[in-house]
Amino acid sequence: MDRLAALKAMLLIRRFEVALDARPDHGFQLYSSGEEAVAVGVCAALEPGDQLLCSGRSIGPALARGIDPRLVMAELLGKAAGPSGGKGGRGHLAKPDQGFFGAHAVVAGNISIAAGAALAAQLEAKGGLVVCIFGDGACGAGALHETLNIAALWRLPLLLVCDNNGLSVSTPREAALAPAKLSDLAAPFGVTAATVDGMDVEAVHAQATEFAARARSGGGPAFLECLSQRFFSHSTATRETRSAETMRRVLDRCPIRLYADRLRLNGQLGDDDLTRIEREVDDLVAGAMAFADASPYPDPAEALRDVV
Amino acid sequence: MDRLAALKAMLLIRRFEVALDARPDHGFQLYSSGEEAVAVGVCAALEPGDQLLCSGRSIGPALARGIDPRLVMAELLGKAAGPSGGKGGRGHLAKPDQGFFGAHAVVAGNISIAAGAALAAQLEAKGGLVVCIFGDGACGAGALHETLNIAALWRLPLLLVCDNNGLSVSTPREAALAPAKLSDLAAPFGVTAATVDGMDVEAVHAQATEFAARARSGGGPAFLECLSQRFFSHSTATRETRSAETMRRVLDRCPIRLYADRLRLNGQLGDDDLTRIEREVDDLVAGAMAFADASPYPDPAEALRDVV
Amino acid sequence: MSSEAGAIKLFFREAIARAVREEMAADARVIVLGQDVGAFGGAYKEFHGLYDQFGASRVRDTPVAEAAMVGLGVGAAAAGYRPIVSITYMDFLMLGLDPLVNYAAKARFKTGGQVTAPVVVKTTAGAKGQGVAHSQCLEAWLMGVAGLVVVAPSNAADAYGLMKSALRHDGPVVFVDHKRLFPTAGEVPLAQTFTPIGQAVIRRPGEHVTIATHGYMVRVAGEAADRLAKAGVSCEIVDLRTLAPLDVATVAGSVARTRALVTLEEGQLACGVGAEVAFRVQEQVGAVRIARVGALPAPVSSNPVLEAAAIPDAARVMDAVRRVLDA
Amino acid sequence: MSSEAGAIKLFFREAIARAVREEMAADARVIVLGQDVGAFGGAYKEFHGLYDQFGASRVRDTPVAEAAMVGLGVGAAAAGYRPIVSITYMDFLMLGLDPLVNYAAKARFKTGGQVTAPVVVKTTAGAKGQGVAHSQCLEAWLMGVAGLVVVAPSNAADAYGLMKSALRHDGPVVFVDHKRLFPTAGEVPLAQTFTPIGQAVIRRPGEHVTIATHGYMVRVAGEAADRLAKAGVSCEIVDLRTLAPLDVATVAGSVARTRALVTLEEGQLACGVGAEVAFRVQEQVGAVRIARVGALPAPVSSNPVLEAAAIPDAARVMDAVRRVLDA
Ligand SMILES: Cc1ncc(C[n+]2csc(CCOP(=O)(O)OP(=O)(O)O)c2C)c(N)n1
Ligand SMILES: Cc1ncc(C[n+]2csc(CCOP(=O)(O)OP(=O)(O)O)c2C)c(N)n1
Ligand SMILES: [Mg+2]
Ligand SMILES: [Mg+2]
Repeated sequence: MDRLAALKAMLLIRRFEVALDARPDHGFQLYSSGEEAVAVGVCAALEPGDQLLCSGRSIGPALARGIDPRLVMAELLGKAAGPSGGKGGRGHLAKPDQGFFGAHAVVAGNISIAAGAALAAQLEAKGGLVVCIFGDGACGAGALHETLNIAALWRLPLLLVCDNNGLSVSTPREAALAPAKLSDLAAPFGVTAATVDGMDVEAVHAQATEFAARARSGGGPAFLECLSQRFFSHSTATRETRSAETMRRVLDRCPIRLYADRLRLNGQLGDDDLTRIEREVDDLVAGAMAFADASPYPDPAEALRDVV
Repeated sequence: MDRLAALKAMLLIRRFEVALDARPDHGFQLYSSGEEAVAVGVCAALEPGDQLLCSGRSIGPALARGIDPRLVMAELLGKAAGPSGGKGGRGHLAKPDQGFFGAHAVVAGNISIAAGAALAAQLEAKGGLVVCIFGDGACGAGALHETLNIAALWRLPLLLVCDNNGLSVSTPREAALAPAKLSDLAAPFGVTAATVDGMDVEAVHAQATEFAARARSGGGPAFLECLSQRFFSHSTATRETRSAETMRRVLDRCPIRLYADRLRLNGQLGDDDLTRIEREVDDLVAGAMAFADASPYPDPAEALRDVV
Repeated sequence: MSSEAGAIKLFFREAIARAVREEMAADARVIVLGQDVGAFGGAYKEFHGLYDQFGASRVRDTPVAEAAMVGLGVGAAAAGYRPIVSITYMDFLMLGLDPLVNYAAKARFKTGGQVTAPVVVKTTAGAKGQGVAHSQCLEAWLMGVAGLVVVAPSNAADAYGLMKSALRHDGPVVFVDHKRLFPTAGEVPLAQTFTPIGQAVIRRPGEHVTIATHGYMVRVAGEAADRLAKAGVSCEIVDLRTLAPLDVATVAGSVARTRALVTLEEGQLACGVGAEVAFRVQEQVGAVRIARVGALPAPVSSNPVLEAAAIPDAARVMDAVRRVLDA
Repeated sequence: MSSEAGAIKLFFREAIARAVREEMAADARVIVLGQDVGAFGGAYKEFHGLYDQFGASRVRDTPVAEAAMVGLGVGAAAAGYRPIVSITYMDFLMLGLDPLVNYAAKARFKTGGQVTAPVVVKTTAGAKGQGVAHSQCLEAWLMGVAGLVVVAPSNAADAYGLMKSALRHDGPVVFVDHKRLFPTAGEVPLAQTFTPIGQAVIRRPGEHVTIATHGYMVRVAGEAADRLAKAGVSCEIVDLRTLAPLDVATVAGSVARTRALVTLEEGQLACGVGAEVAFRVQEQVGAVRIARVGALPAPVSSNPVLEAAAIPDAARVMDAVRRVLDA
């Protein structure tokens, strides 16, 4: 993994969301801030031919997968220049020709679909891998069980990534899920699994890389749980339920700052580097916004196109 | 457990099915023969206030729960004297006022419903237990995962019994289910579990009794896998897929004969006892058939009764 | 805002909470299951206060597991309880259709009356910027399921009165509300009242055409009627309130006078509510001029332009009214 | 039995197997997923021989996990394959509606055409002694889902031709057959043929009344027509074949001549196929005499007496025909 690229990718997600949040016309949004290391660490383990699926919390995964921020911003703001012409919008971002199979806003709804894409990859036998990122909330759904079982039986090249931010809307993971670790869910099926610090992009990347290599070479599916933190409320339309004190503690452990500090300590990041990265990111975000602003809304006639 | 009663209960199931099978008007049926020890061992651990749910393979569970064979036969033959007036029929036997909440022919469809009944029992706080018997096939369904999780979180008085006869129609359990043992499925949720010899009625009973006591006293759900064998093809309308040689091996290990032999060896069953039991069972079966025969089919107007 | 005598102004969400609160107080068997229904009070605060009043044992947060949520509700109902299961959006009800349709709707029939399953599945239909998988109206599916009662209030009073009736009904009920209704407010009687299941109501009397509709679309119909009134066209609006069983008599009675019918629903037209209403009304009153209004035959995007294009608004209702009156 | 020139007599199940076999041979992306579809050959042997010919990699037995089965099929389709997912009975399709309706039916729209999901979900509807949760006809639900194609053959030739067309369609298709059709046989062309999606066919010409129906009920309509013919009543039978998109033109063309319509379906009437056909036909041809025939508004028991009472038979169709002709 290119360390500075990873740092930059995380910063891009963060600043992209800040810029989006400032827009009164964003409708409502689900942000990945705080969880950047999961998306970036996982995506750094992917190759161009791989496919990534994710949940409705999709800004981090889309950007980390390398989708042009201009396209992502246009789609999120409902503009015709989005890759889906603004029709998918939040929760349904997609750019499959660049390995981003897409987001799907039904919790756990994409887990079996990802397995289907993995089946296609297996049949195609080009070493392609499919990754599905979902939340802790999705782990209560039967889709996970059904998919783990079939993926194990068929040794599908599937990496299931649980971005466990400890909350499903207002419900703490402990109140919703009985297992001690969510990665324990894989064990009965003989699916290899691990739990890593999802605030540590290198830890995520290292484990994802190992699992990806294994799956690519026929070793079958894997389950990676990443312990992360959500920096904002569930969505911009949802009230925050955590106390101010909790929020202070949460925000105090920022995956971007943690990584920058570590790189600086190791002499891998100079002040110049950081300034450059910040400027590049700000340029990207400004460019994305300008691009989205320049694009019109779709023609109302699009409401009837691409249906059947 | 009253040993002779258990032996008799198993024999009743077997001979009931033989008699039913001889009827050209039975439509088609799913038999419990070979799996008598599971139903009888489990039901012997139940108390009157408990509730039993089962799958479409329901003759064994219904009779083992003590439902009058006359009622069961009438219902299976579609007669008005059945407890459901012949409207439920095969796959949907029910007599909840006697602790038989009922069969449900949707595979895995009753697992969460059983948990709901267990929730009711918990709220009622009278120490009632709910047991759900399902097949190995049901273990591939997400319903099991969702229910195990919630039952564990809420410590529901629920005993999940997997009657693992090694087949789902034609599909061997190994081809359909990745876990080494199906009872492993409970582990991630912290749900206590065991796998026992489902051909040994005492082994089933002992483990079921332990789990039942635990659940009754607030210890939460348990998962009991019973390794059994199906003596007939999936249903009377389904072709057998096992080879003649396999069938010989399967039929060679009869839970009734095994138990009778053991009891005889231990001096707990005399020849007289067996003769008496056989006679009683034959009387029950003959009485059941006569009762069913004496009952009319339901009035066609029943097609519109008890709908809403 | 002042209220009518004997009435109080409540938000739609408050009306639901009040109904549930009263029924929970009256009957210990009423419990609530759903995602974030506890301390959080529900996605639209429609369960606000219940957790504090009745505690975690009767107001239960569940995991995201719609199939088991409905299954648990149905099972507890069949065992004698009266659960409300909250399925946040109707799109997710698909995940719970097996226990609802294959078990609950058939339990009474298949057991010859031994078992009933008085569960209330409360769910939210309709579009409000949430996109293709969070905007659907699937009421019509449920109308085709024998054994289910389906209610769909259009205002706070009926949200209150239908929820109370639903919680006393001895079989499964699906209570369908709508995202755009939660911020609306309306007069609700101070005294406990029950909106009868199976009774439509004439929401606005009129002469020239009957608009039969339900849920949020009653408001859209009202807007269309207001605007048409200025052009001298008088619309009678029938609020169906219950979709199953359908109160055909009330609609037919209205159409017998107006001899013209516009059906209006937010969902898809094909095999929709309007198709059924149209057929059954004509069975009663003979051929009349009819038009259906519903969503375009396409998914509903979260995109503001495309969402607005897809779902019915007052202008489309007015067009339909003019079409039937010109016919 | 001798066959027409250029045709061969096949059982319904053989017709399906042949279509799948030809398409699998023509396109390596066609695969089969389902319970017991492998060596066992499917519940009705409708996949017989495919496992031997194409092997375990392309003909895959699955666990009993309808939700994931549909999800896998949909996902593989979105990734470029053309899976058939066999859902033994339509009742169990409920478990797989989320991936089918919330994803596959909307994939093309929501991605602006980037993704299509050419999956064929093959499932069996209808009553044949299997009881309340194994007898349902839910075609009408699917007709209300934009993005889905729904086909329902009534005979071997269309089972063959529609399956072939379904496997070439660039979006999700639900292929609905019927338990009682599997043991029937019919002429199927020797040459490869494709029954076009979206085209109904006049199965029997007649003068006095149009019976619009599909699937197994085409045979019931035929029986009624035979018996009515003896009484001098001439029925025209339109076999819808495709339910979505509905070929309204063919039905309307027939009704324009007969001026009388009986819709016939085995499923529930409320928001059913007949409601939609009736509305759309009258949009085209104006008011005509209409009756609907469908199941009683109740679950369908496995009980032979009650099942027969619940579902339409020739006698009920004849009654309906007489009713519209007397009207
Ligand atoms: C099947 C389904 N049920 C409910 C919802 C509503 N919902 C949207 S996001 C969400 C929380 C999911 O939590 P988690 O999976 O942990 O993801 P996070 O929001 O934390 O990223 C819920 C319940 C949904 N979209 N889909
Ligand atoms: C949801 C669902 N899918 C498929 C079926 C068809 N089916 C009926 S019984 C059965 C086999 C189930 O196997 P198992 O659970 O092991 O029970 P067994 O028949 O061995 O007792 C299947 C697939 C069904 N009834 N329900
Ligand atoms: Mg979360
Ligand atoms: Mg089995």
